[in-house]
Amino acid sequence: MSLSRNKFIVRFVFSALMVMQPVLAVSSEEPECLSPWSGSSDDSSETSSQYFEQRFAEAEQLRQLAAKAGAEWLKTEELLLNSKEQAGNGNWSTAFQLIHKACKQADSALQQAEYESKAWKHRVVD
Amino acid sequence: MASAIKVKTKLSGDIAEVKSLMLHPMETGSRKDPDSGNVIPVHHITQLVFTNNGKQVMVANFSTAVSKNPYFSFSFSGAKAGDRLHVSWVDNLGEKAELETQLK
Amino acid sequence: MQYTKRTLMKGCFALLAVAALPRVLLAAVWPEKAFNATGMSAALVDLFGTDVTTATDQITLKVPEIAENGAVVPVSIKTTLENVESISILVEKNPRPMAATFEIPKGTLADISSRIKMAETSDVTAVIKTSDGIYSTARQVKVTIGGCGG
Amino acid sequence: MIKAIITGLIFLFTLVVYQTTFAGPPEDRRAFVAYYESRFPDIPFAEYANGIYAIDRDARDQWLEIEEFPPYEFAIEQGADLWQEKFPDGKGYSDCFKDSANGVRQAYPKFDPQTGEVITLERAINLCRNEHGQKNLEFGNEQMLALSAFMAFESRGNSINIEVPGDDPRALAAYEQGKQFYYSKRGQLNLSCADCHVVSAGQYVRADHLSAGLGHPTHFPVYRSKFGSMLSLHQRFEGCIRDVRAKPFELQSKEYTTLEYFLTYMSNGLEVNGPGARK
Repeated sequence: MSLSRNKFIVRFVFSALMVMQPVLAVSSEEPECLSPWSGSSDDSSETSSQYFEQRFAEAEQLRQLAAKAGAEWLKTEELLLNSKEQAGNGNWSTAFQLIHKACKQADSALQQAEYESKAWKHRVVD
Repeated sequence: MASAIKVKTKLSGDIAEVKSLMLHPMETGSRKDPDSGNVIPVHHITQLVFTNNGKQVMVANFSTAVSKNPYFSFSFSGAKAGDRLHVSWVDNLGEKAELETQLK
Repeated sequence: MQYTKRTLMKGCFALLAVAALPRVLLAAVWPEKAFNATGMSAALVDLFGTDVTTATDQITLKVPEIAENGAVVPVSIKTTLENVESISILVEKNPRPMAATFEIPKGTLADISSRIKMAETSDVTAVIKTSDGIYSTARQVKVTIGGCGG
Repeated sequence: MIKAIITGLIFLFTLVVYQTTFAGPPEDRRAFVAYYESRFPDIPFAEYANGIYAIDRDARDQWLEIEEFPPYEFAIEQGADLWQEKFPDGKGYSDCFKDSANGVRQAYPKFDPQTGEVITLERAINLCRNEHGQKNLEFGNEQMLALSAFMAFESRGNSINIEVPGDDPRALAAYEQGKQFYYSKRGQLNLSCADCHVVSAGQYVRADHLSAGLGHPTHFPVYRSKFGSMLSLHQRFEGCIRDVRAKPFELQSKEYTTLEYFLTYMSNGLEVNGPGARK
């Protein structure tokens, strides 16, 4: 009895989160793609696809920011392209993993660029 | 058009030092084209022949293990200024090149 | 089978090409069998009829200890042996060990230099045929995986 | 009297502060050279023009063997032929490059006060072509490499002499951008140019020794045995950027151009000895 009720609550919270997803993505400090995909990979492909597009867009945006800062890493774009391909084949779990990787790379590249914008001065030979 | 053979010679007494450089890919036949992924067919100089005033002074037989744009040098005696040194190569596809120069 | 046919055909082309060059009248045949041999011993037998060579310190084989680049390894060979007929370079660990062989007519000095490819760390052997025997000397050349290069 | 002394002191103080906080290009260069001098006391200044072969004795012998008859001679010959060609208007490259008979390589990259841009030799070649109604050559294309190889050859022995006009903030800004690039870590390996070629110069990266940053631009373009073809300095930059696992920039991008400007300025006084041969 209580089990099914718990289940219900979990489901409710989950779907509420799903509905709020776009809002959360904008308002939260950290892009969602920075956390590993915790959803189940046997979700209906419609749900997965929706999440995929969202997280992909986030990661791609980060990548573009890194590129603009002249700090993009070598394989980030390739990871994203591969994730698209995996998603196309319905390999959601791999696709989400790749996005997560690309997202972390782009985020690290941005942090690197920001840190380096000051740090380089201390390395100049004098 | 630039020649596919370059030769430099140096006479000391009657000994001629000959240095040569060939423009050739020297493909081993085991390398893959990075773009297409296809194996690049074997293509290499097989024989490089030097004659001085018509007399053969060197025959070099090459496998694919000679580096790309091959370099080869040797010396021979009985040479004098004005001698005509002739160099030619053929490769496994029947392509060839030749060059004649005067010793000085 | 196909391979043999192809190489045979190429051999023919090469011969034709040699014949077509007016000045090259006496060029010897490219020793195809020795070049295609996949072992040192077979390559030597194909070229000299024997794989027995006499080790000697009368051959100076100059090779680097560590190759800067396996694709371009400078090799120089000279000898104080008399009546040299040919000089050959063999790389034991290459898929086909026979790298090059040079015919030395009378009057030509037994002193050559070239640049060769090496697949991996291996002995490089200089084999010199004189009128009275076959001599050799070998030195190891290390081929490493490069870093960034140049 | 006291006022005069105080004013004098303030002036001196300002000068000292200015000198230390705003070290200009000449100070940068002196410090850069001094660093290598103390790091490798046995290597004479002029030797740095030989890149890694100034440091790596073992590799040097093999390089000298290649230099006996270097494969880049084909590129020089091709470049000489291209140099002789006339544009449809009857003019040639020598009409664009003043004093080209004595070599011009040592003055590039050059700051152009008219446009405020830094012009590399490759860009100058294309500007010349455009001026005479010709299309650009692609950067990294065989003809471009051959032309620049020939021009480097004609400039051999000339001392590199890059100018950063102190009175033009645009020149200083370009120089500073190149300098920042040189010292900034990038890529997944989090390495700057300086990490390898200043801090770790002479040490191993896998089986290779790292070359010194001083003298890097003197010998380009180079014949790379690895590729069996000529390679420009910007293509070499591209390789390094990829090696630290960062996404490379376009050839002749602002990033590479300003980097070349800074780096070549650091090598002022060294001889042009391009084209070179590298593994």
